[in-house]
Amino acid sequence: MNFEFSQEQEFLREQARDFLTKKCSPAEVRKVLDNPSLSYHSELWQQVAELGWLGTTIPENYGGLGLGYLELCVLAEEIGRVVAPIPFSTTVYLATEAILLAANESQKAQYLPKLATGEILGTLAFAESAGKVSSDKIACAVQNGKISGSKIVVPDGDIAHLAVVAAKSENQQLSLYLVDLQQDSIKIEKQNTIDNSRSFAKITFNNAEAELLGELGQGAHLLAKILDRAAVLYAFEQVGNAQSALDMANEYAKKRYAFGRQIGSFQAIKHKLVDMFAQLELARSNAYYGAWALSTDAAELPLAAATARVSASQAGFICTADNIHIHGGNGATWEFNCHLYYRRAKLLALVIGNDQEWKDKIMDRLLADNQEVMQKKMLETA
Amino acid sequence: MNFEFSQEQEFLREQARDFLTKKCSPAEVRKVLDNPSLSYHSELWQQVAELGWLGTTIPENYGGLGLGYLELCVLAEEIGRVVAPIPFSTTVYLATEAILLAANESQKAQYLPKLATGEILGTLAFAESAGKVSSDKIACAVQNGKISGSKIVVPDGDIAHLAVVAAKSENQQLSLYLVDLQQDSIKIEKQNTIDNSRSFAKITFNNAEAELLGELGQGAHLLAKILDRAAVLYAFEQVGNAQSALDMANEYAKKRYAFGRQIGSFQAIKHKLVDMFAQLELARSNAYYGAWALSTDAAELPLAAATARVSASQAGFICTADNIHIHGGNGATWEFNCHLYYRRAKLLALVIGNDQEWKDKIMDRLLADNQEVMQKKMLETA
Amino acid sequence: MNFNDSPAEAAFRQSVREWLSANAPQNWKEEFKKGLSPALALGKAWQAKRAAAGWACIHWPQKYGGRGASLIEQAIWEQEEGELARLSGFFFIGQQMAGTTLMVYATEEQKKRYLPPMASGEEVWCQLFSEPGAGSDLAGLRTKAVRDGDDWIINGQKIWTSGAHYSDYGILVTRSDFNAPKHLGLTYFFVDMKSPGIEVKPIKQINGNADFNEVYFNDVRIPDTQRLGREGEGWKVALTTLMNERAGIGTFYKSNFKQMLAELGNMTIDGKPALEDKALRAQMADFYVSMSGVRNINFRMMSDLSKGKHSGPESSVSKLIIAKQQQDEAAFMMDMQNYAGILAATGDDEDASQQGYFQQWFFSSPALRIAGGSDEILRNILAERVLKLPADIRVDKDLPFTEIPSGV
Amino acid sequence: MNFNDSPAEAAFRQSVREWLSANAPQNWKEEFKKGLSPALALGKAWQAKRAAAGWACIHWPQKYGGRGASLIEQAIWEQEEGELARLSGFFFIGQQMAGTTLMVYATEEQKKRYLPPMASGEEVWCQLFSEPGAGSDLAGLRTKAVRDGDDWIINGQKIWTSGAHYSDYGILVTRSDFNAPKHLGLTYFFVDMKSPGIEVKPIKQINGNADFNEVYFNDVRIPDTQRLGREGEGWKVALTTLMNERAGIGTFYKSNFKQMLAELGNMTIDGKPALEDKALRAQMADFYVSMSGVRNINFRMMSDLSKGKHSGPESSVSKLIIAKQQQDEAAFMMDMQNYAGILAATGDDEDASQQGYFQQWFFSSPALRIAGGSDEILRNILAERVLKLPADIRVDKDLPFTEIPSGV
Repeated sequence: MNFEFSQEQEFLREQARDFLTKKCSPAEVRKVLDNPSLSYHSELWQQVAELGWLGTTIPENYGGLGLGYLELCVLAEEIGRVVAPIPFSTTVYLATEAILLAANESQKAQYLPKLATGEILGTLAFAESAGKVSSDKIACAVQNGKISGSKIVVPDGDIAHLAVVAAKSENQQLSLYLVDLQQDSIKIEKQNTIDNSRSFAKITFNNAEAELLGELGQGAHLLAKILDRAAVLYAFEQVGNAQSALDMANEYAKKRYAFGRQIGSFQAIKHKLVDMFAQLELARSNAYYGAWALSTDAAELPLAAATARVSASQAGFICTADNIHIHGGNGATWEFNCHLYYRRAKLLALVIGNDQEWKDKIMDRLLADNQEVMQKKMLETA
Repeated sequence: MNFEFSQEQEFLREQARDFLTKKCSPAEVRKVLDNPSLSYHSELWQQVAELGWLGTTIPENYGGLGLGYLELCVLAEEIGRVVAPIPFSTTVYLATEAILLAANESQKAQYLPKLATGEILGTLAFAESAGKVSSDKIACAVQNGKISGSKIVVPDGDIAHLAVVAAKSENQQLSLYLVDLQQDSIKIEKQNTIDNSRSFAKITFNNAEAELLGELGQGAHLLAKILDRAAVLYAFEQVGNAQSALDMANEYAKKRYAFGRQIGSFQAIKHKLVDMFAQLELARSNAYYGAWALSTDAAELPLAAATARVSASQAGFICTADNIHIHGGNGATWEFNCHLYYRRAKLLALVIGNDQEWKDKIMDRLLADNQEVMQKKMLETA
Repeated sequence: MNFNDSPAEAAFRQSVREWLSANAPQNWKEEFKKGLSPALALGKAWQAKRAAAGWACIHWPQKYGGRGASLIEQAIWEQEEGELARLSGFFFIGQQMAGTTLMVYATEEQKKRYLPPMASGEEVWCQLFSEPGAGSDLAGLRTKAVRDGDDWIINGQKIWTSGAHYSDYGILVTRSDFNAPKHLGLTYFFVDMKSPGIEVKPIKQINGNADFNEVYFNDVRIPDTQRLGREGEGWKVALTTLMNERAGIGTFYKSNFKQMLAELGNMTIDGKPALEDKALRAQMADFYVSMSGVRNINFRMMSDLSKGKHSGPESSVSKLIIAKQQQDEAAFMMDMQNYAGILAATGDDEDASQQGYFQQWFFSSPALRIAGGSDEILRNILAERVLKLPADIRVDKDLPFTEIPSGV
Repeated sequence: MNFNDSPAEAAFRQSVREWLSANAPQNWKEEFKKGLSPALALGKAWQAKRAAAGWACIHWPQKYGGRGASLIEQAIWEQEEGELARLSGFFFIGQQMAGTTLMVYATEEQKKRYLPPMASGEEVWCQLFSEPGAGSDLAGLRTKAVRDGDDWIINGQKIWTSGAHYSDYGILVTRSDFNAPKHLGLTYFFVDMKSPGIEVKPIKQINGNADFNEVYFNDVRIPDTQRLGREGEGWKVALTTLMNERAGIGTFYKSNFKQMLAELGNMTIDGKPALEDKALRAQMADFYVSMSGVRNINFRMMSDLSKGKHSGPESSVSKLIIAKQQQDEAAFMMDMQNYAGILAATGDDEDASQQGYFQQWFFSSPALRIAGGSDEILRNILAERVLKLPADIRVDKDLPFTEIPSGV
């Protein structure tokens, strides 16, 4: 029984934390947040690429580090902790994972080395309107290798070179396509969001070249798999983000005095901090289980991923909202850093679908065909 | 604008409170709770009947007091406050109201005077199994004026003389029937419940005489109307019960010392008491609105009743559960009185259907045909 | 129990309606949105018109610019006025906080000088209370007042001052004695905001607005005649002001239920109307129950006013419940918008729903849980004043101010 | 990160399995339900068998009746033992609380005398700590110990003592000096429960059971040789005991999620399977997420044990979350049963679902939010030990005990 990261992984964490603490202070995050013309922090991004992190799970023969998912979870948590204003999650958890999962050999050879170095950035484009994404709501369609339609809220859509796009094939089934975003037949409009330290765009395809990714008609299936994997990785980012908010609140509660006492000596504040901590402990532990399932490609992954995601989103909202609250009036100012975590928490909680969708997945998966096996594993051991 | 009870009503409250405080101490409640052979407190019941309360809303020409619903709300709150172990709600809010609403003149003349004096007790029998009651789940049926089938969890079913029963008519539509429970063809079995200071029974009809109440096929409609009215009255009982639990917790928090201080001086306890109070204030105010709607037979009644009920059930659980909690280990003993309120709160929250049903009704009613008018009234003024 | 006006109330309501329908400005909303200057000009014009006709500060005595009306008449005015209240929003803090305090502590001469132009909007007032180190614990303030002949010299910093940049006067609490116990060393003034040494800086909030200011005092002179209450008794005066802040605060906070219902009415979930989704309905019913409870608490307050009673601290329940609910409602609605919930749409983004209405609330609501008494302060007030529970242990009460631990 | 045993752990698990499969009693559950005497007899027989084969208190040194096994081996035993643990439940408090305290404070001679029969279940121990006036504030206890030659004479009352009526010995904290400050006037003993002057009375709980007792002491004599720790240092000894109570308390608390799922699987709502109802699913998913989090916290604790580390106060999170959740789960399930949720069915009422399983939890769970540290005490512990936040202000710390306000 070993439910912790290994010494090597902890060493990687230390390195990552040292690096990010130094290079990605809140002031650096604000450089992107406060400047509408910036989509990401290019200097930080270049350094991250140089460290090889973009290729963490890409095999060495494609120019990656050839490490496992546990290492990527460690990095995700640290990136979440500093609210990094870079397209890491998009190109790594979404695009690279989609290609690792579904691409043919020539596609892998073509894209993975470039994704590993950051020479190209990838994204995943699926949502087209408010509400739940479902096959019947997707209007983007491919005819004769050309895609038309539009996608909204595409993460880093304005800076990515390559998009994995969910679209209807000629047979009306959902499939995934690889689309080079540097085509004249594509219109890209940056969208204003609740967290402009990250970048999102609306992308309109007007008969643009598109290349099938994975088998025809397997789009819904592949998308679910990609999102399950990403859910675990995002959960670590969310846990890192929530942890920073808790740490910040905790520190402030000790530093700030009212009525001649540290505000953290009042039970109203002490116990609120404990409730934040408790939610975060649940989220962290659920994320660990997700990491185990992801790293071993266990049958439990779909359930573990959905659980990790819902837990992380809940903890993220509680920790970041109450961090503002514990900072009192100051917390509600632009000057204090509390809002950086609050924005990011909500962004992360929506970027691959809301809690309601993932809760529904939890129940579907608990009650699925493999009900008995799964329930035995997940419930008996509890 | 007058959103309070009148001086006369407050005087009635004072009288009722004096009387019930004297005659219905927790020790009296326990006489019924602790004795499986007792279904109610007969001495208290007789006195309540003598005060005329059973006929509060029965017109004087049928032997009642001919008062309004507001007076009945006042009494309901006071009865809830002392967790009275008597069949008041059953015979008054359910049976009497059903007859006032739906009976023909000869039925009224036959039953109301006896209900007013307590010479006979009435009840309402509708649930047949766990879960939501709906027309298609009701198997009790009437053929040629004879009813067969069984009802569970009938309040005071073992002591009532007369039941209003929801059953299928020969045309397969739901109708209401009056059934004299003193027939040999009826089997009555007392059921053990979470609050044995009140009495419930399973009733099996085996071709028993049944008399139509109201129009044929109007059962579902009438039942909904009866339950809406009862919801307001029960809400006042629930508010009274919750208020007692809050008062008890508040008093204990001042009396009990730990760490050299009144436990009510710790914010963990202070603020918990405030949260109980806040929920109770919401519930009380929602109940007042329900009382206004009931007393004026306003179009808002269905929505106001559902709102009052859900609010009262929520406050009831929070106040009575946290009252136990604030009493610490003592609260979990049979000897302390906390559990009397906790039992009763859950009983009242289920006896005319769970929160989930009533929440659904809130939404149905908010979104109903008269949407615009209702929304304007209920939302614009908010 | 009824919602009808008494005959006198009905007559009063009728006269309000008649005056409003004859005099209320039309189509003011567009103009109002164009920025501070045009909005303030609109507001001043309307307030002047109200005052001229005796409809400003109607609960105030006539000699100070009011109408001598009752509390319930005040409430009836507010009901009838409706959205027009926004036009008078610039004057609210002055009238509610400064006005009521001057009424108790100013000289007759001062009242006659300052109250009528405050009522008519000719002079705008602000409130200089909170400091960076003194929020919930207001009495911990450190802005220093030193006596100098017939004047006082003020140095320090205030924060969260609404409208400081367009105010003519401000009410100000200072510390005049750093060696006295906390609550005994304070002195209260009103100050001309144009005095030399006052500097006003806007504070940007997380919702992007700058509704508040920091106000710096550098050797600002205030004549002793502008002291309200005695030297060292500023806390007592401040309590008069604060009581007026808290009274009725509950009624300012509204659920966004109506807006939620409207937006959800246009949404689908799994191909069916969103409002048929049972999970959504359960959540919405919860919101409705509590917002309806708050509305009905407000009716009970109105009922008290109708009997001439001031509302008690009970009304804080409404603020406690709704401020948090506004945050939860916003988060819930963004969840319902799902991916599109990320879009903020301060621009003209057609994919963002309702032009980012709930996103705006998501960022405004955290401040509402603090303003006018944080959740925790309100719980303490309700616990101590309504439930009569013991006060918190005070370690700072009897110490000389300089010896109170402050972490600095 | 993996869930596999190390080779040594796997070998140990194998040997546990082999022994259990050869020796575990069969069909004991029926007999166990028949009442205290047969259940206790079963428990003693099984515990004796375990001890004889070296499987009792396996983390204890061999010379005291244990096996000298590691913490993770202890945990492996518990996993393999499964439901059989109920048979050893009678001895748990003695072994966990009294045993570990004797291990630190008893003489070698006493350890050799008392620990082996405690391990083997031959002698049962109970814990005499809480008092009617001293629960969360245990150090406020008032049971009086007066020195009399080589003995102490004890007077007072204890409460919440599990198993007092079938125990042979008890650990006892008393106040030997009422003039010393609260924590400095306590003295700790173990006592023969058959001593003259001890009277045990069962306490009926709101769930109808009587799992606990009140224990009255009337001039009970205890030889000074049965003192553990020095006179006046009883608090220090008690902390040793309490640390053992709190370590791993989280693992005792389990969600009823599995039972809920099973029962809901047989229900319908509006004619469709209840588990398709979206409101129900949303609530169940919330329960699942937190119960799954608690399970995974426990895995992390196990992982610590596997490395030879004791679990820290972090594990209190599990208890804090689950105790309240059990109450909410019970209330929710009764709601789902709707009208039938009223039925308690301690009899054979076929209309009551699962023989009143959740009704029983509805009445048991409030006590679980108190036992072993109330929600509030756990929050204080987590705040102070894990988050390093300041302790509450203590008004009772340095006063002579008799001068501490007690409301009496």
